[in-house]
Amino acid sequence: MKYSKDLLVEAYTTMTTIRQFEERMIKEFMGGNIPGFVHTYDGQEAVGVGVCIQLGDDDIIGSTHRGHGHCIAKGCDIELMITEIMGKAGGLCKGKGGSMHIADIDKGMLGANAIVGGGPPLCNGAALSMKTLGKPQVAVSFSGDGSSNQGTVMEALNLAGVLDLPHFFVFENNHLAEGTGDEYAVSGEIVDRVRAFGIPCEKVDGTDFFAVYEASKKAIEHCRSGKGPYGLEADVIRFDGHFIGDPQAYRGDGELDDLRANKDCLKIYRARVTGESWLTDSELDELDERAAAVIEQGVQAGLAAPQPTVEELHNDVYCSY
Amino acid sequence: MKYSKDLLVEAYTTMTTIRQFEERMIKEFMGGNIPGFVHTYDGQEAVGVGVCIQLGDDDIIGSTHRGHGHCIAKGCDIELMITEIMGKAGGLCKGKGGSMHIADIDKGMLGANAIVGGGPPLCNGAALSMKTLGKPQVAVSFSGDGSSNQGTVMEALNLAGVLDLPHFFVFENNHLAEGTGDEYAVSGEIVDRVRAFGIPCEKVDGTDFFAVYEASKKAIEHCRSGKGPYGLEADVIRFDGHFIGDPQAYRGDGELDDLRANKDCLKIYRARVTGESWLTDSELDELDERAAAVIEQGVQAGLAAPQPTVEELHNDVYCSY
Amino acid sequence: MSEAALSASSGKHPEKTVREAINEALHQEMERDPTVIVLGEEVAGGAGCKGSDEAYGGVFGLTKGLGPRFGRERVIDTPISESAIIGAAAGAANTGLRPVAELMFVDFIGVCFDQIFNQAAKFRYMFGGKARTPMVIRATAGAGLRAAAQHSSMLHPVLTHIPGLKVVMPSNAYDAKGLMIQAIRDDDPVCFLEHKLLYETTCPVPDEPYTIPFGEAAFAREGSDATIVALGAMVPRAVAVADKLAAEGVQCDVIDPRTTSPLDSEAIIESVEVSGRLVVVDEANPRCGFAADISSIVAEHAFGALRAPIKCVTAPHTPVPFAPVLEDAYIPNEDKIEKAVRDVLGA
Amino acid sequence: MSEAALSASSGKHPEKTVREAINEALHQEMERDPTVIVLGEEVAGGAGCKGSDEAYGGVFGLTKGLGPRFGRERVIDTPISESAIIGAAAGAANTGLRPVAELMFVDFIGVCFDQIFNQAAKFRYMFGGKARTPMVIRATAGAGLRAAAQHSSMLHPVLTHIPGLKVVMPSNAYDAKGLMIQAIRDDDPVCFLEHKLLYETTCPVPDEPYTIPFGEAAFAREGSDATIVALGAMVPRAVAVADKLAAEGVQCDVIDPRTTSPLDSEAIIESVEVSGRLVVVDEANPRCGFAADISSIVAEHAFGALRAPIKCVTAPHTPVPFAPVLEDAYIPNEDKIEKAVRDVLGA
Ligand SMILES: Cc1ncc(C[n+]2csc(CCOP(=O)(O)OP(=O)(O)O)c2C)c(N)n1
Ligand SMILES: Cc1ncc(C[n+]2csc(CCOP(=O)(O)OP(=O)(O)O)c2C)c(N)n1
Ligand SMILES: [Mg+2]
Ligand SMILES: [Mg+2]
Repeated sequence: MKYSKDLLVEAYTTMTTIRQFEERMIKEFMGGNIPGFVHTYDGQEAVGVGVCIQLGDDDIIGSTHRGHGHCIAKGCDIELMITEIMGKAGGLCKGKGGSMHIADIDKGMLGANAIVGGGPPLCNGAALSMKTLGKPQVAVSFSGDGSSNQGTVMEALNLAGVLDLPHFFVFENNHLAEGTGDEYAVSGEIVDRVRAFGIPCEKVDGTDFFAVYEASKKAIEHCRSGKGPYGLEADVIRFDGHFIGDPQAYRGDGELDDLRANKDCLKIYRARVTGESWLTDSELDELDERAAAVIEQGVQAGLAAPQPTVEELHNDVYCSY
Repeated sequence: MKYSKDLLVEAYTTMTTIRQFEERMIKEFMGGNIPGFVHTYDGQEAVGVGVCIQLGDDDIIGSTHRGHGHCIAKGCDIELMITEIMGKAGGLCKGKGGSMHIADIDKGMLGANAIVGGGPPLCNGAALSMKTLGKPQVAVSFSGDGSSNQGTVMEALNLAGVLDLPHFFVFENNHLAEGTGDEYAVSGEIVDRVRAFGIPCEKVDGTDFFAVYEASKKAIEHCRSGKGPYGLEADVIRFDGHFIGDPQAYRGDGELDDLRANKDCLKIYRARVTGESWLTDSELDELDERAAAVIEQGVQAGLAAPQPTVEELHNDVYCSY
Repeated sequence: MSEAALSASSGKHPEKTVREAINEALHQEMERDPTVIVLGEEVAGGAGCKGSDEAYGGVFGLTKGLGPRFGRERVIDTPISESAIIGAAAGAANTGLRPVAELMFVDFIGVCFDQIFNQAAKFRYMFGGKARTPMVIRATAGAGLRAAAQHSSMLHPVLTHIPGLKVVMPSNAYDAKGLMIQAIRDDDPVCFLEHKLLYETTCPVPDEPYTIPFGEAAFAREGSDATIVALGAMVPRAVAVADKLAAEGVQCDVIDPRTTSPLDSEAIIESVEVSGRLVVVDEANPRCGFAADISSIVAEHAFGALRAPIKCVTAPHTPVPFAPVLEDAYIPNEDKIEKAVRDVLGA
Repeated sequence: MSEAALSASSGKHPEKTVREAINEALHQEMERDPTVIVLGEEVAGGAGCKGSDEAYGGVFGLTKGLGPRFGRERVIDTPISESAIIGAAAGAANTGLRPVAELMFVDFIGVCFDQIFNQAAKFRYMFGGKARTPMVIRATAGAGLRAAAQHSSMLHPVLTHIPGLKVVMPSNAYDAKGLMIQAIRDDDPVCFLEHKLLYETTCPVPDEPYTIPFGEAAFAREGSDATIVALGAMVPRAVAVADKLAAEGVQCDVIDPRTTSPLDSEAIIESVEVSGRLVVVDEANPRCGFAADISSIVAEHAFGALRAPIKCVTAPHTPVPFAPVLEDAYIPNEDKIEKAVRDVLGA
C-alpha cells in the first residue's frame, strides 16, 4: 500500500471535516447565527489538507480571507473556531477576529487575512525566524489567483528568493477572484510568474489530494533542507460563492452542477482509495459521521457561548500602554 | 547609410548634452549651487536617447529619481531644467520640485519620481488615456533594476498586460540600487520577470545606442499598433555615485576606471559612427562644443535667476480650494 | 438649478437611497462627459467568467448599470492591484481623463497609499502648478457590518491630513449626489467616502444633475444652545439627540461639514460664537483625529466664546472588534452623544 | 541605573551625537539579545557588489558597524520592497525575533502602510491577545535637507492615529539612546522617527545601556507663565524661544512628549492647569495633526484653567517645497513660535 492507512484516514477525516464545517457555516450564517462576511473553503479541501498534513505545530502557515479550511487542516480546535466565527467569548480570538481574522499562533496558524496579499510577506518573516534561529521548520503561505496580482505577494516572492527563505508559496487557483476570472486578471501564468523569481514551482490538479500531497512533499523537503523557497500552483475550484450569500451571477449555465459532479475532491478521493481498495466506503462513511458529530458539538457550544463582555473592547490593543 | 545623418547628429547631440549636463551638475553641486539630493544619469545616455528619440511630444514618459537624462532626451529646456534644479523662480516647476521631481507635462515628461516604483503605475494611466481616447501614442516608463523589486512596478506590468495598454516598460539595469547589486537583490532575471506577465521583452546592451534604438523601434511600433505592452531590459552602467557625493564604497578596485574606459556609450557611439564613416570626429567634436555652450548658458541663467517669492509656498496645492 | 432652490423644493423630489443617488450621479456624469471612466475591482464584474456581463456592478452595487450602458472600455474591471488602480487613475487624470477609481473598502489604502498621498496629491505642487489630477477615489468606510478590524475603518483623518487631497463624506442621499457630481467635475484628487450603514437610507433627491460646492457645511438642525459637529453616519445620530433635547426646549446646531478638506471652519466658529458650547462626534479613532481637528480650530479661533470644555465623542483608541456587542460599543451612539451635550450644557 | 540618576550625573558622560547614540543602542541590544536583527535597504550595503563589505551602514550611517560585527545573517540588506521588509519584520516578530526594520525615509510608508497599520498594529487585538509583535520601524523624518515633497514628511500624526502602534520621536541624543533600547525591548510595534536635522546634535550620553519609559514627557525648560509643547526638532527651537523670554522674566514650561503614542497627557494638562496658556509646536501638517491632538486634549481636560486661546504653530497645509527659501518658510521657526507665545501671554 503506497500510503499508510493512518495517513489516508487522517486526510479524509480532515477533508470531510472541512467540507461539512463549511456547509454548516453556510447554514448557520443563513440562520442568522454568524455575523459579518464569511468566505468558505468547500471545494478546495484537497489543497489545504494535502499541504498541511505534512506540517507540525512548529511549522507556520499564513492564510487568507478564506481561512477555515487552512485552520482545520493545521489542527485548530473546531469548537473554538465556531465560537470565534460566531463572535462569542471563548472563541479562538475571544470573538474579536471572526472568520476573516481567525488565528491560532500556538498551532502555527498565523492568521486568516482580510487584506488580499497580506499573508505572504508575513510568512517570509516566519521563515526568516526559522532561518535565523536555525530551525528546520517551514513557513507556508496560501494565496489565491487574484492575490497573485497584489504587489505585496510579488515582493514577498522576490525577497524569499533573495534570502533563500524556507517559504513554500501555495497558490490556490480557483480561477475566480470574487467575480473576476484569472483568465482576465492574471496576465501570463502564475506558475511562470513564480519561476521568474528563480523559485522552482509546480502546477498540479488541486482536486487530487495525492497530486497535491506529492508535490508538497517535495517542496517542503526542499524548504526544510535549506534550499530556499518553493512554489505550487494548484488548479482547483470554488464550490460556493465568494462570500456566503453571493448571487454568483458570474457563473455560466450549469457551471456549478458540472463542477460539483466532476471536480469534487472528496468524491475523487473516495473513488481513488476505494478503487485501490485502500479504504472501504463504509470506513469513509463512518469518518463522515464522526466529523459530523464533532461539528454538531462545536456548533452547539458556539451557540451556547456567551457574548464577550464590553470591557473586552479595550483589551489587547497593546502588550503594555 | 543605414541611419539618416539627422538622426545620427540628433542622437549624439542629445547624448553629449546629457553627459556634459550631468558633469556640470556635479560641479555646480560641489560648488554649493544646487541644494538637496541629485542623482546623475551619466553613463546611461544611450538608453534614454535610444528610446526617446523615437517619441513625440504627445507620447508620454515617466521617469525616476535619476531623471535629468530622460528630461533632456524628451526635449525639456536645458535652461529651465537647470533653474529648477537650482531651486530658483522660473524653473520648470517654479523651483518647487527640484531634481527629484522635475517634470514638464507639455513635453510629455510626466515627472521624475522620488519614490522608487512610483512611475510605472502612472504611465499605465497615460497609456489608458491614449487607449480610451483612441490616440496612437505610447507611454514609456523608465525603471531601474532596484525598482523592478517594488510591488507597484510588478502590479503595473500585470495591469498593462490585462488591459493591453500601449506601455513600453524600459528597465535600465545598471546593476546597482544605491549600493546593492542586482545579482543579490533581483531574484531571477528582469527580462524573464517581464515575460512572465505575458509581455514580450528583449534584453540589449544599453551602452550601444543602436541596439537600444532598434529594440525600442520594434517595441514602440508594437505599442502604437494596439498590440499591448512591451518590455526592454537594457544592460547598462552607472558612471558616478548613486547621488552626488556618494563615496561609492561598494565599487571594486579599478571598477570605475574599467567602466569608463570600456563601457562609455559615447565613446562606443563615436567609434561606431566614425568607423562606419557616418560622421567624422571633427563633426562630433563640434557637437560637443555646441552642447557645452547651451549648458554654460543654462547654468549662467540658473545662477542669475531669483529665488521664488515666499508666497509661492502656498500656491498650487489645489486647482481650487 | 441652485442647491438652495433644490433643497427648498426638495419635497417634490422622489425618495432615493444613497446608493441610488451615487449611482445616478455616476450615470449622469458618464453620459455628459466621455472622459469620465470608472475602474476598480468588480465595478462591472464577471470579466473572464462565463456568466453575466455585469456580475456585480460594484460589490455594494454602486456602479450597477454602468458597464452595460457604457461598455467595458469605460467601466474597467481590474486585478487586485490597488497601487496599479490608483496609479492608473492618477496618470489618466494627468492626461485627459476624469477617472473614478473604486477602492472597495477604504481600509485598502494601505496597499496604495503612496499613489494617493505622494503621487496624486502632490503632482500639482511639485510640478509648479502645471499638473491637473481630476480623479475621484470612491471607497466604502466605517463600522457596523461586523466586518472587523480590516474592513471597518474610517481613515478620513489620515486623508484629511494630506495636503493636495480633498475629502468628502456625505451623510444623506441628497448630498451624496451633489457632492459626487462636484467630485467628478473637480480638478483636484477627491477621496469620496461612503459609509456602509448609509447606503440604504433615503431622502428626496432631484432627478436632474446638480452640484454641491466643497467646503460648505450643512445645518442638519439649528439652535443656539449648543453646537454639535458630526460627519457621515454620525449625523443622523446627532440629529436624533438634538431632536430629543429640542423636546426639552434645548436647541442645538447640528453641523455636517460634508467635506473635511476643504473644511467650512467659518460655519463651525460662527455657531460656537453663539452657542459657546461644542461637541464633536466622529466615528474615527481619537488620536490626531477629525474631532481633535475641529476642537483645536475652535480652541484657537472661538476661545473667547467658549463657555464649557469641548467634548469629543469618538471611537476608542482600538481597532474595530468583530463581536457585535463589542462593535456596537465601539461606535459612538446616541447615549454617548447625549451625555456629552448635557455635559457641555451643564458646565 | 535609573534615568533620573543618569540625567543627574549626565555631566560626567561623553558627548555623543544622536546618530552615535542610536547606533550605540543598536550595538548594545544586538550584543545583549541574539534575537535582535536589523533589516532594510543598505543597512550594511554592498550586497552583491565587488566593493566594501559595509558600503553604507545605512544611508544616514545609523547602522554602521553592525554588519561587520554581527554578520549579514543578522544585518540584512534587502531589495527595494518595503511591504516585504515590514511584513518580514512583523512575521519574524510574531515568531521569536525582535526585528529592527529601517524604512530609510518615513515618506516610504506609502508603499508598505498596510503591513504597518492593518497587520503589525492589529495582530494582537484581532487575535484576542495571543500575538506579540515586538518590532521597531526606524525611519528618518522631516524637512530641512532640501529633499522636497517626497522625502521630507513627518507623518507622525498618521502613525499616532493608528491603534496598536507606538510612536517615538527623540529630540536629543540622550533620549534617542534610551528610547531606542526601550523600543527594541518593547513587545509592541514601535515606529521610531529620527529627524534628519538632529543627527549631528550632541549631548552627554552614558556609555552603559539604559531605557526611557514610553509615555513620560521630558521638561526641557520649566516655568509657570506658559506651556509650550514641542516634538523632535521643534524642541530646540522652543527652548531657544523660552530662553529668550526667560531673559525678560517670562518662564515657560517646554514639554517634550518624546512619545506621541502613548502620550503623557497628564504632564501637559498639569502644566496648563498652572500656566493657563498653551502653544503647541509641530513640524507636521496641521489638519488632523499632532498639534490639534494636544490642543483638543487640553480644550477638553484643562479648559477651566485656560486663560487664552490655544495656539498651534505648524507647517502649512502644503507639501514640502524644494526651494530653500520656501522650505525655510515651511518649517516652524523661532519667530513664529515666539509670536505665538507672546500672543497667548498677551491675551
Ligand atoms: C487589498 C484588498 N483588495 C481587495 C479585497 C477584496 N477582496 C477580498 S477577497 C477578494 C478576491 C480574492 O481572490 P483570490 O485571491 O483568488 O482568493 P479566493 O477568493 O479565490 O480564495 C477580493 C478582491 C481585499 N480584501 N483586500
Ligand atoms: C519606495 C522607495 N524606497 C527606497 C528609496 C530610496 N532609493 C532611492 S533610489 C534607490 C535605488 C534605486 O535603484 P534602481 O531602481 O536600480 O535605480 P538607479 O538608482 O540604479 O537608477 C533607492 C533605494 C526610494 N526613493 N523610494
Ligand atoms: Mg481565486
Ligand atoms: Mg540600478
